Amino acid sequence: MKLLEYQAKEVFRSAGILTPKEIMVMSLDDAVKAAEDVVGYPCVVKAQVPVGGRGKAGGVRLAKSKEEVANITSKILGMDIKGCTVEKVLISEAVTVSKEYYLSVVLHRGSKKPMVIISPSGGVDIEEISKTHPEMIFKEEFDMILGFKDYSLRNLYKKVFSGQGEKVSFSVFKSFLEKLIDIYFKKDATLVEINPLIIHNGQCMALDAKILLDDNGLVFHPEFSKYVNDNSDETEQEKMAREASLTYISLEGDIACMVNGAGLAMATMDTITHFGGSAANFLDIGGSSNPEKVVNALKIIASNKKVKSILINIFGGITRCDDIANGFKEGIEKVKIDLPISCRIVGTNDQEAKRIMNSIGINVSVNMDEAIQNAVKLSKDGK
Amino acid sequence: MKLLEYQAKEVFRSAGILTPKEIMVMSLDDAVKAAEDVVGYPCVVKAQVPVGGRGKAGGVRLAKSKEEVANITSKILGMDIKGCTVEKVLISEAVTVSKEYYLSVVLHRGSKKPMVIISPSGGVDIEEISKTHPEMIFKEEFDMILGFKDYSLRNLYKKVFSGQGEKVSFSVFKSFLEKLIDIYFKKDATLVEINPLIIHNGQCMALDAKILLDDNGLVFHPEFSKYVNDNSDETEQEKMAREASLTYISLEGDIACMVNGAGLAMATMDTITHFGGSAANFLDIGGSSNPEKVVNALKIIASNKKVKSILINIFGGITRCDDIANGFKEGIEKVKIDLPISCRIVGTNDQEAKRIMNSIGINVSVNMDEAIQNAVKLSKDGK
Amino acid sequence: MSILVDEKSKIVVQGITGRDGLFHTEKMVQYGTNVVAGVTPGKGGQLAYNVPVFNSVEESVKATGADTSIIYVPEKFAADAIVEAADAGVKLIVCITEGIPINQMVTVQAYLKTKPDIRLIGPNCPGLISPGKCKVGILPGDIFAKGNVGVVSRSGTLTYEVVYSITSSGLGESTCVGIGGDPIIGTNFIDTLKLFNEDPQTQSIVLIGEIGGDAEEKAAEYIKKNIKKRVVGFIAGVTAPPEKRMGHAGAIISQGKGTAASKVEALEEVGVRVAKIPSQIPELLK
Amino acid sequence: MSILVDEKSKIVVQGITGRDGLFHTEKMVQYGTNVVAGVTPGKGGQLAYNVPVFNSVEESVKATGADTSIIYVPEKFAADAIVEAADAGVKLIVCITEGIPINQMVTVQAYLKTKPDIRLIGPNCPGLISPGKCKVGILPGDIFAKGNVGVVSRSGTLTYEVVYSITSSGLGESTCVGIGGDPIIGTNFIDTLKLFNEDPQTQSIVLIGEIGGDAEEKAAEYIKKNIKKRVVGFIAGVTAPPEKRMGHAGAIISQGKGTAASKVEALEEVGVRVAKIPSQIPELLK
Repeated sequence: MKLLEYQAKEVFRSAGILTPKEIMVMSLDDAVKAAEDVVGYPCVVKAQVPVGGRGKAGGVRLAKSKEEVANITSKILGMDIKGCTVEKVLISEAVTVSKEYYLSVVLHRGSKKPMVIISPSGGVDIEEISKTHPEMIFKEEFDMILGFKDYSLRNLYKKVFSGQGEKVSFSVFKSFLEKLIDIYFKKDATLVEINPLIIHNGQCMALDAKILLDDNGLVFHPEFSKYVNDNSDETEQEKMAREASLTYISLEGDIACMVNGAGLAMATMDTITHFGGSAANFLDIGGSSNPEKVVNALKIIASNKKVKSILINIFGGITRCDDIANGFKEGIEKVKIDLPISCRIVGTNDQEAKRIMNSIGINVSVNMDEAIQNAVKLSKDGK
Repeated sequence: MKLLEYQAKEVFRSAGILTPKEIMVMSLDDAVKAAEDVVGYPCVVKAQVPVGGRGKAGGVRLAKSKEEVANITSKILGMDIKGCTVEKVLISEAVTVSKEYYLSVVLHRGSKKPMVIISPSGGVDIEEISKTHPEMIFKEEFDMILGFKDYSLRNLYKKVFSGQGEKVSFSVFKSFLEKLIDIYFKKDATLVEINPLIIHNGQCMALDAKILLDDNGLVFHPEFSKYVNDNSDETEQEKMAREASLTYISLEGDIACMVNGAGLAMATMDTITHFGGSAANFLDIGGSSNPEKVVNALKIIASNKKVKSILINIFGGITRCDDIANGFKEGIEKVKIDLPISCRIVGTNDQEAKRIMNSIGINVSVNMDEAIQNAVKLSKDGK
Repeated sequence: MSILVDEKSKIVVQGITGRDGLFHTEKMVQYGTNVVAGVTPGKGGQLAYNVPVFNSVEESVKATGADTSIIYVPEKFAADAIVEAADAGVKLIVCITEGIPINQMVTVQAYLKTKPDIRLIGPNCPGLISPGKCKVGILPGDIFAKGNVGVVSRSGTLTYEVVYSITSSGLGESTCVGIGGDPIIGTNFIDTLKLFNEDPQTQSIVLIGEIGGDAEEKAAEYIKKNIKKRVVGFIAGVTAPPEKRMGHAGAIISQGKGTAASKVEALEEVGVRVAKIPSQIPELLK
Repeated sequence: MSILVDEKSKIVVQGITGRDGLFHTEKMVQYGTNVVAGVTPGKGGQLAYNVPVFNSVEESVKATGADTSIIYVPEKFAADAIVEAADAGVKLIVCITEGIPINQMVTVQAYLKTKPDIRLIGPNCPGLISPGKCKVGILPGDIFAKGNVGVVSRSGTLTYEVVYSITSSGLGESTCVGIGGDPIIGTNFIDTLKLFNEDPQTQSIVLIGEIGGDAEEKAAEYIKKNIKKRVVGFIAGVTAPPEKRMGHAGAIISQGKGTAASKVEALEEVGVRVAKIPSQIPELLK
């Protein structure tokens, strides 16, 4: 789960990390009130959306007066940024910036532990910098026994803060990093990112904030549940899937897929493409054999108006094929489906599944390629 | 450095550990006021001294009324417990105790990490229990990566809290342990001990508290400097030595020793005993060659009225023998010494040292046994 | 031969009395796996599908000499279960459980680093099987046949699909290892490739990867330097939308790796034959 | 032979530009020790007693191939200096510094456990010497003579006293190791006894202990099982007042061990000849 900037900054402030003075608002009136009563001028109006590139899309703008705040906020609220409608803006103090740094704590798969990434060349071009000037990017592994190693951190500090710009002491920098890693572990995050980080009166300050939370850890953090419905750039189907605890991703094609297991679901999409078709979605119904999940899955894929054919690809293991078939039968009875269906089921109890599917008029293949080629054909026949 | 009960409990309370309601007082009036205004009756009057066994010495007593508080406090204040005069008492709420547990976090040399020791048979006899019923003592290693291991802690919990008495939940117990270990590390302690620990309304409560601080860590903890003069059962010489940054321990004999290095100092004492004498002190002047230390050392050993002879045993390494001799010469000039002196100096620059010592009329031996036998003889001649 | 598990492996099932634990204990025993013990705290002394249950892994190891543990306990307790198994001295720990918080695994991995003799497979994996000898996991036993193809995969059902097509083509498997799909796993592609390379029964290797991370790219480097046997690959996700990005940090770390294209290219560059669709794998093995 | 250090050892001095570091670098070089580098952050490029100074241990190791580090940095930075040396890949780290907070050493020891090839001696120790070959520490070189007695000691000046009497008696030392007196140390009695047992030059061993802890008792057990050479012991503190107690916990852990009497008894029981006073040691060796 990705936290929006204002949410991440709430986490930052409770951990003692300095941010600009700022207020999240959802209306024009509140925006003006925030600027007038609390934040002052100049201030920055920042769209709160769960996608990157809002700056280039015009979602972050400086306002120098009441009129400008009103004018800019009215433009940003309701704006569409990469498919997300802006419903919230942050009215933020415009802080003097002498130099922009980049700083993040991120899970590093290779070393199996968090890593600190820091650069004296922060700002919107950091990814480009990392390619063209890799020597400007510094990395430091966090040690699970020692924490940060003093000797190593001192070297890092010298390299990063030796240039122009306002100075920060080593101990301030170190304690700032310790706060970040504390957030990382205590909140079960996989990324805590500040870009830009600035030095303000000798202190580190976060001008922006991004936190990615590990979904597996959310159960320990009820404090984030209030944000769940807030942070998604999801389609209608994706939202339905989340509520039904299914993993669904909307795609551009016209063959709806229902598969068990993420790897097999991806391989199914790849094979559809290989045979000239195009998948309408990624859908993993998971390892469970719960028929209700199948009913929900069917509802969701059928609600996509672009779909021309339905492909079912099940490899039973823990998943019992007859459970899937029963769920499908129940679903077909509840959801009116006008689309042609191609079905492949193999594995645990597949004979019983075949009998059930046949009973509702659906043929079952044991061969994945065959079923997929059929689904592709069906998707084109209708055109 | 050992914290007194009331000091350790202040640390406990800031860490969120439950203790009885209590107030430390230094006068009869304040004791009565504390009982009347805050603590209530019955209450316990507890002598605050840095030595064990105060209970058996009558330093902990229950008071049921204003009169009893006054009466008991007046007896305890000023009482001598193992050489310590009671100057402070704790007026403590008398909490109902259904069962006494023992709990400590202590440095374990063997495993090179802290260990938790816990017993359902807490109270004053815990050491006896550990000998006669070792199966009632449970130990749990703290892991520097994982912290407490859940599976192991659950086993411990089942064993310790399965008997009679008020119940505590596993999660309350675990979070209590985590607070203790937190104190242990954050305060640079080598021991955090609660005996007895009780369960009070489903919570763990510390009825008593003992914290030993690592002297090497005190530099990071200015919060304890206010206690330094407070917690010592030290003799006059020991106090002088502490103020001069020397390691001195008062003993019962009559040969004052000045030695460099703790091991050699102990071996010197042992050899004195071997040759029929008896050391008046342990004194390690350390590895430094600072002449001022030698002057101070001389002042301290000479201030002990029991001393009959002085033994100097120096093995120069980093310590330069001529520096020691110069310090000694300076000391002899400042401090009037009427005692016979036996001197052994060997090692770095020992020839120069010999010259200096000879110049003030002191013979220098190179043989430790010879010098010690001489010191023993001198200590007896005077009798 | 075969790798990691065989007819001599003695298995202890952690969480044996749970729904999944019990179901798969039955399947493993039916397959012929030597399941010697189960563990559920508080249920010591019971029998679960005729397997004796102990209160702790330590007790089970002392009583039965179990050397391999398989973990079916719920995600909240699974990381601790790995630690318990490691402390009890089993040599191979297979963690099936899905949904363990990543940073709990970060901590467990740091701990396992202090015990270099202990190998973890998973978490969030289907386990492993040496056909005809021993099945430790949830893989459907009947799709496997004893043979000479070593299979290693980050995926679950996709592995079954590939094995199904290998076995259907008349070939068989030496061992099939599902290493799991989580960002932080124990045994990785390289560890498994090394074992297959040294295993006389294994004549060729199938590596099944997917988008995300750079495990396949690293495996390719390793294959170039060390593997003498034929390796056939498949990467799922060629047509998948790009993985959700880990902020700028993700881009800085990955530097373009992690896509299916990058992985296919890396593998093909070192001579691995990469199948376009799973059904091509058997012919590439021949 | 000799153990741990010899004429081939390449020494890097951490904290070489400090007062103690510089003084003892001079003494070590004069003794003939192969001091190849020094480290003081920010002073790289300078020379200290003709030894090249580097900004980091890593740089010094890369430039000189140093395999042994000796640490003279102040107590506030010493634990970190041990970690830096370990990360830079030196194999032997000798920490002279006194006064490192105990729990910093607890953490460092847990870290070193993940690097089993690296050995730490100390902290709060005088270092070690293989007479005539190499001196790494603050021991006064002129009291030693090349010979066949291995000396291991928790103490500083007492070690000199014992060595002085050994050398005065006409014997000499193979290696003398001061393992340090802190509660938490790296190399212990048993580690050193093992090395002496395997060293052909060492014919007999002197073990110098003192009150506190149970290292001598454990050494006695080890001697009984493993050591074939003559061992002579001395325990300081027979007449010392009992150690300040670690609360009830101390008594529960020690169970009577830790006193000089307990140590002497444990050693004598396994055939170690224990001297009553240091000067008896040479005759017990003969």
